[in-house]
Parts: sequence; structure tokens; C-alpha cells
Amino acid sequence: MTQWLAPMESYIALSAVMFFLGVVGVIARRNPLIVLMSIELMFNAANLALVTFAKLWANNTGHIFAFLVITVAAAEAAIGLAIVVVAFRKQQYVDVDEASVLKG
Amino acid sequence: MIVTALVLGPILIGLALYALPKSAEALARGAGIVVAMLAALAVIFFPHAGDASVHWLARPFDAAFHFGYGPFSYWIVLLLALVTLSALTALRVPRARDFTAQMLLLLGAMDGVFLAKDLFLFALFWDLMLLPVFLIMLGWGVPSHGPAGGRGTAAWRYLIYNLAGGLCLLLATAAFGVVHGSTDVIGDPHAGVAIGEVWGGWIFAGFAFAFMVKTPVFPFHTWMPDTYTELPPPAVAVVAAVQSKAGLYGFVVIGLPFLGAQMHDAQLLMFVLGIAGLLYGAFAALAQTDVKRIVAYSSLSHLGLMVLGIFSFDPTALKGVLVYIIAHGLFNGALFLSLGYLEAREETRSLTRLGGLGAANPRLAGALVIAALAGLGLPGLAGFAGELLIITGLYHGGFVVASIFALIPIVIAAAYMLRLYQTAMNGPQRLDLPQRKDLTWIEGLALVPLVAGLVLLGVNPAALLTSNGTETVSVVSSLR
Amino acid sequence: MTVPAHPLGLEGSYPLLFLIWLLPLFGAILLWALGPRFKSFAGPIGSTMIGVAFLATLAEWHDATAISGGLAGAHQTLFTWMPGFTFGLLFDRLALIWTLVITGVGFLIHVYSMGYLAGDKAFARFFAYLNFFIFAMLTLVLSDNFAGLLVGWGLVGLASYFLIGFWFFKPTAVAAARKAFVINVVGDVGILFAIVAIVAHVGSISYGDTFAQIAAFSPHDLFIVCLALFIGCAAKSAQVPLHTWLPDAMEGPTPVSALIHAATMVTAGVYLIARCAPLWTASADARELVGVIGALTAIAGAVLGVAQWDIKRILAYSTMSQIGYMIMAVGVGAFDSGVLHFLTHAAFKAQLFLGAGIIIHNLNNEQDVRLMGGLRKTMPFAFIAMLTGVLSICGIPGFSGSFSKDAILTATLAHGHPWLYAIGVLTAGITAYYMFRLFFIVFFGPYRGNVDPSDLGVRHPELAGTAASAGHHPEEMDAHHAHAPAWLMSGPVAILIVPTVLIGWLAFGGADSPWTKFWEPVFPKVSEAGGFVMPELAGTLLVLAVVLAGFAVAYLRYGAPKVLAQSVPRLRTESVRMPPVLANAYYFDAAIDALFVRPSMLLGRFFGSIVDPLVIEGVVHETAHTAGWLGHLFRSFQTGLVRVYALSIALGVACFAIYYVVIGAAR
Amino acid sequence: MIAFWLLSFALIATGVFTITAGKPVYSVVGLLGNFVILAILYLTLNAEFLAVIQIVVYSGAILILFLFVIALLSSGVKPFDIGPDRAPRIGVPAFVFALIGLCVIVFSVVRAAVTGAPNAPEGITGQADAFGSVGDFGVALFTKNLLPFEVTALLLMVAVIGVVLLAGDEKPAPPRRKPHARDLEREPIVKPVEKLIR
Repeated sequence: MTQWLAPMESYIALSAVMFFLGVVGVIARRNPLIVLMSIELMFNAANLALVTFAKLWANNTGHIFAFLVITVAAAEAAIGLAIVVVAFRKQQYVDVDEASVLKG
Repeated sequence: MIVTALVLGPILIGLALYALPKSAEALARGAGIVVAMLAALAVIFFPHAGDASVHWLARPFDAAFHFGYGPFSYWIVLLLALVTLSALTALRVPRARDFTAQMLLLLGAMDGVFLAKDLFLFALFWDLMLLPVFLIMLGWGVPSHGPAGGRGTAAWRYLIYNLAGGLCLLLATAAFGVVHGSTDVIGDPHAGVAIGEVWGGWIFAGFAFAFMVKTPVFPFHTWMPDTYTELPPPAVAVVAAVQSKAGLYGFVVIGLPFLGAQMHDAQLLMFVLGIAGLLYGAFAALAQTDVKRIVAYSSLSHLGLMVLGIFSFDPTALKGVLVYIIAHGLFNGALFLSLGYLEAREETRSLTRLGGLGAANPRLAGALVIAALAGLGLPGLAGFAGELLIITGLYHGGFVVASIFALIPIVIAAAYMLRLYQTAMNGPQRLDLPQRKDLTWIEGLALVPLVAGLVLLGVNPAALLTSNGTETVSVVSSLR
Repeated sequence: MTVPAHPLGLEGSYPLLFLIWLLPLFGAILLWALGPRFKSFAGPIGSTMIGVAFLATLAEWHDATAISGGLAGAHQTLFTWMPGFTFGLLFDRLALIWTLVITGVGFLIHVYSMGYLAGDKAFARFFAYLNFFIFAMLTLVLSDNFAGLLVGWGLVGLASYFLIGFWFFKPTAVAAARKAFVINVVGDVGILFAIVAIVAHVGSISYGDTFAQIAAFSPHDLFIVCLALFIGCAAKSAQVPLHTWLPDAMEGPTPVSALIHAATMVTAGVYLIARCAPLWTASADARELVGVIGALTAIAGAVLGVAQWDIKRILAYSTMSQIGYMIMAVGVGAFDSGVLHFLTHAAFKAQLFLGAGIIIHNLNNEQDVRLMGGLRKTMPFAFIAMLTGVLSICGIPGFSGSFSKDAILTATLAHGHPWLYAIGVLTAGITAYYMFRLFFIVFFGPYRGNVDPSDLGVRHPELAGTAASAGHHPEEMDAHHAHAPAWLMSGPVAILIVPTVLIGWLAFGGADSPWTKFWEPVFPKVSEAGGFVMPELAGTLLVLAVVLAGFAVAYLRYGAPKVLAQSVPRLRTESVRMPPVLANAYYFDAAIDALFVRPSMLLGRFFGSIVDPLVIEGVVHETAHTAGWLGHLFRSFQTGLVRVYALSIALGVACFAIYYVVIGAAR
Repeated sequence: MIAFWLLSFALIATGVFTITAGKPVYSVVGLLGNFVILAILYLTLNAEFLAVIQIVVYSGAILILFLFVIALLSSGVKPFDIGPDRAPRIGVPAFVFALIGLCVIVFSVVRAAVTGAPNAPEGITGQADAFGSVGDFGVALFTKNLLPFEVTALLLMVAVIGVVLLAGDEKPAPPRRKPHARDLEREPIVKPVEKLIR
């Protein structure tokens, strides 16, 4: 094990911190673009955890999963951005709070 | 194979009818009659058709698409086919294509309930059979004179009451499956394992609530008069004749074999409710002026008697319940169809407005009087055999007081049935009412299966029991 | 295959019995289905069915009376009604007597009806009902078990319902029919309960098993069974307090009153008790009860007969009174006397009703005796017919009625019931009084048909059930005086004169009479302490004295020439001064109305209009409101803001995370 | 060790910058930095291929996509952060939540460090030299996990079609609801954007 490698717990903790940053972003921001970026942050946090575990278990299935997550993230970003564009066209401005059709 | 066809056939053909053009009313109606007739013939000629079973669920409990005849369900399914046949033949309804389709869906769904040998399947079809009734009430309902208002109200009330029951049934079924490990148990003599005490109470409560709402047992009956009043006559004939038996059927095939201890615990309560319903329905029927409400409340009374019969745990009473289930289906069907004829002719159901029709409509009067006589338990007709056996069972089981209570409604039934018949048919001929033609021969023919059944069963009720009724009765004897 | 002898009779196959039983049913179905096509042939067809049945009954006489190994009568098992409950026909001496009367009198009345109802629109329907009644009555008496008896019991009630309400356009007839049916259902329910108790104790519904196992009942249970059976008898045989339907039932056509409400159906109660003689023999309490009720009915009916003006109602109350005698007789254990009175009563009461029918028919449906008078000259045949009937019912020695009445009274005393005996003798006097009252008012004095009814005190013709309401329907009016030959009506009456006078002689000779011998193998002997055997001649003379007293009073009040001369004002005075308690029949109807009918209707309204919509639905609505309120509460969580949703998801996740970390730490 | 701490500090800093930046463009920049640092971390974890993908796909493709959309929507105007905040204090629970989350993580990490578990499981001491290499990854991807890979292709295709369906509509639909007063105020800002879309 290489010397400069930090303990695995640190990686997991780092991943968690990143994930929470993403969550806070989703909750606190109203700009849909920034919300989407926060989601990307969460994806990457998950990826980091996956890669860490792959290293820990010496099993590259984690890598495969991370790869798939990246793909899904790409698709998600594309669709999310498309929705933003459509919403913008319809409502002529962009605000997450305006998408409140679900209000009971 | 045949049992599966009995369930799926009507449903598929019913759905297929929607492919016909709306104007093909005669064709659709003819198709409906043929399907009902085939169903009846299939039941009559293949009484030994084997079960059809496909295992489809292993977790969290075993479940199967399992249909088959049981000692009770065979006769109920036959009754259902006959009543549906009569109902479809008897009366014309506007938008016949859609109506026939709904009636076939109802037929299939109810066949599913009674033929299901898997509890889970039973619960699914239980909810399914509510939908056609609900839709028919929304689409063809006749406005009620009842206190509740328009037809939408009654339809929603029907659905909500019965879905509440259906939900409890589903939960209880799931719990039963988890506790017992399999739901493929109905009618299985080897599966007669009592459910333990911890869960048994809750499971029984769930089942009992569903069955009591569906039957209905007093005081869960308030959906019934409105529903029966507003459903068009062919549909109410089927619903009142057969659907109300689903709850009793459930008590017999699920309650007695699997939840015997809980049934015993609930005995006193059910006796009180049964007697209350018995008297309540009879007295309430006495004072109604809407002819359909009279019959609706009379049903409450008769169903109360059947509840007493089941909860007496007496083999004789249980035989009586089987006879009375069939008899009640036959005469209720005949009554509601006759009242349907009456309503179609006179455009009113109010006893305050009807009168003196017998002179111009002797055949209609004949149909109504036979149905009414069966309803009041005239000795020699089927209803009497059932009543006699149930009350004998009650007395024999030691419930002398209950058996005396059970006698009172017989007298009251005579009063309200005759009031219904005489007010409408007897008295001086009234010229202010529409003078329509008497029953056509086809309208009379439609009632023949029901009336013939009443007479045959009255003369020889043993036919119902010697061939098929022994199994459940043995369950009861082992319970006592 | 050897069939074991049935405990009640000799097992075998008796095709003629089938014929007797099912021929009327066949006739009923035929006439009901195809009636209108037959037109006036419906009458002959219906009559033929019954006539053949009567002949077949005569042909079966031998089987019914055959005795072998202590068993009398023919028995045939037919089918299994329910597992363990078989249904069969039993044709023994008791059934024979009833079957003879049912088919014999039934046949005569069928013939009579052809004349009485000639031209009626529903001629065929009437004969269908009559045939159906005969079938039902035969089911009742031929059944070998209680369930079959109850089936017949219910079906005769139904036939009676149809025939009382035969003119269903008359509201009074409809109401009377309903009343009769409902009260009879009370009786059915009584028998139903008895069956239930019998099955519970004996495990069978057959007479044979039941009588063989009387020991299975405790005395208390046996009394309950007898009481339940007697409720059925009381309803069917118009015993106090279930008698109120019988006078109203006179709304039906007169032949119906003669056949059903005099000769046959109303005596079913007597049949039942005679059939269940072993039960009554075993229960002294039941004998006491039934005897008292019978005596009570006898005198109550007789007193009411004094106060009636409708000729059919007078006869109806007399029927009630006479059945009271029979019930009293079988009640105290003198079964053969009761059956004898049934037989003689069937003859003379049918005679009286048919005679009255001729009068009513000829007077255009007038039934009020005050509007008759002097008919001795215009209707001599009716006069003779009624005279024999009246002499017979009053118990004038030599006529049938005297034999049976004397037998009953002597037997009552012999079984140790002096009070019942006294009531019986008194009733005989009252009977003579009201029958001769009827006789004098109808046949003597001037004809009052053209007197203004109000001068006679006829105030409420509808309430009195008189002809005013009966005769008003045009359909019915033109029906009569139609093309029927007179012999159709007079013939049966003439034939009936023979048994009315002679049939009682069967019992001549007391203990050595053919009648007593006939019943020896059938009825068990009831021995009672305190019995007193009165010499036959002394009893007859005592009764005769009382009867003559009754006759004398009637003569002085209605028959003396001085009285007849001013009959109109006298009748008016009597009508106006009629004690209300008698005019209202002891207020039985009002009491039943106030105690049962009105409360039931009120309760029904209360349930249907108040409890259902307000109480039960109210509870349900409260539940629904609670659900709605909860929904409202939860709705406020649905802000529509995605971010809030995200926050709640995150909080949920956090909860899980904390849970696992903490739990993990704990482990 | 020190490199890891530096990298992680930078990672968190860029993340915070991403979610707090006033303009989306700044967020994109922050995110870019975040992803690059992440790629380096991947390298430290022997995930060479993923590191490359991270740079190429994320930084190169997805973020460019974001930039395009930002350019499309805002081109010279400032359409964001408009209207009253309908959940103004939502940030507070969010941060509280984040704080709790962090505490939990710290707790569990500290506990793991103290108890020494779960570290590398028993039996997996040495690692193959090839672990994490592109070849290793490729073999795993195209043999054992071929089906998921193919399904991914399908997923992307569906996404592409979806995007075309959603955004490919040339004509903007007329506004469905009645414009609020708030909308009317915004009219001058919006118009040039509409022009651009057309």
C-alpha cells in the first residue's frame, strides 16, 4: 500500500461531505441550472465512494458502476437541461419554485 | 379449464363488446344472453370440472391463480349465471352495448370471487366486482327518492363503503398469507390450520369487516337501500341476488375453517348484530313506500337470519344457510325483475301512487305474487326450506331465544310483502296510471329459470346438499 | 325390496293415493295456465278433478281402514326432502275422514260454484284457486310428517288468501285477505317452532318417530311443543285471540266461505290436534289450555253471533263457536267426539252457507238480514235447506248436530271439566237463540228489501261488510242471474241435506256405536281423575231443555206474530241499541291494531326515516369528516415547491442514517 | 497524506463555491475545478480510466452543455433569481441537516479509526498490478458487464430522443396561464430572449 495514500475512511468522509454539499445546493438554490449542478455533485460523491470501495475490495466492479453512473449522469443532465429550456420557453423565466403544479 | 373460462370468458367478451359500434345494441344484448346461457350450461353440465391452478407468487407468501368449484360456490355460480341470464333477457336498457358489457364484467368478476381458491385472488376479484356496479350506477342509475339525493351520491357511497371493506380484506389477506405461508387455501381440506392468537384477531377483524359491509350486516347496511334503489333493475337483480352473498360465502369458506376460534369469540356480537338486522330490516321494510326499498330492507332482514345460521356453528343451520343463499338469490332476483317490469310500465316506484294494476296486468301480477310469496317464506317454496333448517339449527345449537327472534320477521315479512303486492296490484283499477301492455312472453320466460328453481328447491332442497354440501358441513362438525 | 312397516301405517305403493293428491294440483295448473281458453268449461273441468278424487278416496277406503299388526292405514314414502327428513303420504282413518269431506264437500261446492259464479270474468281463475285449495288441504291431511303438514298449512292459507281476495278490486276484500294471511302466518310460525323443537329433541319430522319418542321430551318441553302447535291451530281455526280474520274473510265469494271457512280449512286445527293425539294425551297442561281456549271461543263466538246483521257474519261467528266446541273436545282428550263434530259440522255448515248463498244470489248480493224477511214464500227451497241446517246446528235430537254436540258435552264432563261442560251447554242455548233469530228475521214477516235502509238502522253498510259494498261493482252485478241452470246450485244443497240429517246416527249407541268402534285402534284413551259419566239420556235432555229455552227467547223476540207485524221499527231499535262492545267484537281488532300494527309501522318509520339517515349515516359522516380534515391537514404539506420535497426526502434519509449509525454504535 | 488533505480541501472549497456562486457561470467554473480535483483523487485510487473519463466526459462534455444552456438563456440579460423566495428560510434546515450529516460522518469515521474496522477485509492483502488499469477495466466492461453496457447505450439513445422531443419543438407554445402582474413586469427582459429562441 502506497505510503501517501490516506485511510479509506477519509475518502468516504470526503465523499459524504461532497454529497451533503450537493443536497444543500438542491434545497437552497432556486436556479434550476445550479440545482442540476448540485445533482452532479451528488453523483460524483457517489462515484468517489464507489471507486474507494473498489480500491478497498480490490474489485473493479466499483469502477464499472462509476462508469455507468457517469453515463446516467450525462443522460440526466441532457434531459434536465432540456426541461429547463422548455420551461423557460413556456414561462419565460426560470425558477424552481414556479414549477409548483403539484401543490395540493 | 372450464372454471377459468367461467371467470375470464365473460370479462374478455365484455371488454370485446366495446369494439362493436355503439348502435349494435341488439347484437350486444344477444351476445350477453348467449354468454350467460353458456355459463349456466357449463355449470350444469360440467359439475366435476377440475381446478385450474398456476403458481405465480412465492414471496412473501405462496399464491396461485387457482380457480375451482367448492361445495358452496358451485351452486352460487350456477345461481349467478341464471340470474344474469334472466336479468339480461328480461329488460331492455338504454345504451345496451355498454350495459351488457358491464353486466358481463360483473358476471366474470363475481365468478372470480366465488371460484377463487386462492385468498389473494379472492381479494382481487372482490374489489374488481365493485367496479361494474359503480359504473352502472353512475351511467344508468335512476334517481332515488331516498334521503341521500342524486345518483352520484349513492354510487360513491357504494364504492367507498365497499372499498373500505375491500381494503381491510386485502390487508387481512396479506397478513394471512404471511402468517400462514400460503394463500392458496380455500376449500383445501389439508390447509385447515387455525391461525394463531396473536394475529388471528386482527386478521379476523379485517375479514369480518369486509364481509359485514358487503353482506351487509346491521349497522353497516346504509349503503344498501340507496344502491338497490338506484341500480337499474337487471343490475340490482344480480347484485342483490348474488353479490350480497359474497360476505356470507367468505364467512363460511374462510372464517369457519381458518379462524374458527375467532369466530367463536365473535359469536355473541354477531348474534346481537344478526338479530338486530333481522328485526330492523323487517320493521323498516314495513314502513317504506318505495317498492325497491321494501325489498332492500327485506334483504337486510333475510341476510341477518343467514348470519345467525353461520354463527350458530350448527351443521343443520349451515345447510339451511346454503339453501337460503340460493333461495334468497332466486326470489330476490325474481322480485327485483318483477319490480323492474312494474317500474318500466308505470314510471313510478312509489306505493302511494301505484294501485289496481292486477286487473289489466294479470301476468305481471302473477310474476310479482310468486316472487313475493317466496320472499315471505311460503311453505313449499325454497325460502321456507332454508328458514326451517336455519331455525332448526339455531334451536338445536342451544340458541332458543335467537330462534324465537328469528321467527318474528316471518310474520312481518308476510305483512310487508303483501302490502307491496296488494297495494300495487289489487284494489280498484286506476285510470290515472299509464295503461301498458301486460308482460310479453319473453318477459315471462325470463323469470322461468328463477321460479322453476324456487319450486324445485322448495320441493327437494336435498339436491343441494347431498351432492356437494357435505364438505363444509364436516368442517363445522369438527369445530363444535 | 322389502320395506319395513312405517310406524304409522302399512308401507306400500298406492297409486290411487297419488291420484287423489295430485289430481287437484293438475287441475289447478291446467286452469291457471289455460283457464281463459276453457271459458265456461273451466267449471266442469275443475269439478271433475275433485269428483274423481272423491271416487278414488272411496276406492281407497279399504286401504285406509286396513289393520295389521296394530297398525291402521296406508303409508307410502315418496322422497327425501332433506337428509334424514323423508316425505311420504299417510292415509289412515283420520286422513280418510278428512279426505272424504274435503273431496266430497269440495266436489259439491265446485258444482255449486258453477252456478254461483257463472259469468264472472275470472271464472277459470276461481276454479284454479279452488282446485289449488283442495290440493293444499290434501297435502295437509295426507302428509306423514310435520314439515309436509306445515307446507299444506301454509298453502291452504295462501289459497284462502287468494279466494278471500278473489274480487281484488274491492278494497275491503283485499284488506280481509291480507289480514287472514298475516294472522295465519302467525300460526305457521307457531308450527314452525314446534317442528324446530321436535327436530331438536327427536331428530326427525315424521309423526311416527315423534310419537314413538314422546319420552324424549320433558313435560315442560312437551307443553311448549303443544303450545306452539296450538298457536297454529288457533290461527287456522279462528280460536281466541287469533279469530278476528274469520268474520272478515266473509268478503270472499259464498262458496269459498262454505268450503274453506266453514267445512274444511278452519277445521285443520282440529285435525292437527287429533293427529297429535299422543302428544296431547301425554300433556295434561296442554289439554287444560286447549280445552279452556276452545270453550272460550265457543261462547265468545256465539255471543257475537247474536249481534250480527250480515247473514254470512252470523254464520262465520257460529263457525267460530262450533270449532270452539271441536277444539274443546279434542283438547280435553275426546278426540273421536271432536272429529264427529267436524264431520257433522262440515255437512250442516256447508248446508247453511250454501243456502245463504242461494238467498244472497237471488237477492242480488244483499247480505244484510234486516233487508230480507218473508223469504219463506219466495224461496221455499232455501227455506227447507236452511231449516235442516238450523235444526242440525242447534242440536235438535235426531239431527246430526245433536249427536256430536251431546258426545262432546258428555265427554267434557267425563274427562273432568264441569266448567267447560257448563259453558258448552250455555253455548248450545245461545246457538239456538241466534240461529233462530237469523231464521225468523230472514224467512218470516214482511219482505223488507224495499224499505229504506236507514229505517232499519243500517248506518254503516261498508263497516258491516254488507252487500252495499259487495254489490256495487258492475262486473260482478251482471255476472249473476246469468245463464246457469238452477239445479247447479240447488242440487248440491239438496244432496247435503242427507248428511246434515243422517250422518250423526253413526254415533248412535254410545260406546257400542260404529263411530266409537271405528276410532278404537286410532286414538289413545285419556283417563282423567274426577270424571263423571252422565247418563246419555239425561245429557241429551238437559241440552235439549237449554236449546228450547234459546229457541223460545228467539221466538218471542223475532218469531211471534205480534212481533213480526212491527218488525221494521223493532229491528231499528235493536240496531241502534246494539251494545258497542258486541258491535265492535269485543274490540279485538282495535286492540291488535293498537298493540301490534301501529307500533310496528311507527317503528318501521322510525328506523327507515330517522335511524338510518341520521344516526347511522351520521356516524359514517363524522368518520368521513374526520378523514376530510386529515386530508386538509396533509394537503398543507404539499407546497408544490420541489425544494421542500427534496428537503423532506433528505430529512428522511438523515433519519435512516442516524438510526443505522446509532444502532450500529449500540451493537 | 498531505496531498490528500490538500486535494480534499480544494474539493470541498470548489464544491462550496459551486453551490453558493451568484451566477450559474461561476458555478460551472467551480464545478469544473471540482471535477478536475476529483479526477486526481481517482488517480490516487488506481482508477486511471475513470480519471480520464471524468475529465473528458464531465469536464469536457457535460459542463460545456451547461455553459451552452446558460448562454442560450441569459445571453446578455439576467433572468435568474427573480420573484420572491417562497421558502426563504429553507436554507436553515438545509444547513442544519448538512451539519447533522457531517456530525454523523465524523462520528462514524472517528469510530472507524478508533476501532480499526472496517478496513481492508481479510484475505485481500495484495493487489494485482493490473488493478484499475485500462485493460483491466476494459476486459471487465466488455465481458462480464456487457449487458449493462449495452443497456447504457439504449438509455443514452432514449435520453437523446427525449431531449429532441422536449426541446426540439421550434414554435414556442403560447403561455398557458394568464400572465401574472409579476410576469408583465418582466416583459422587457424576456422579449430579447424569445427572439433568440426563434
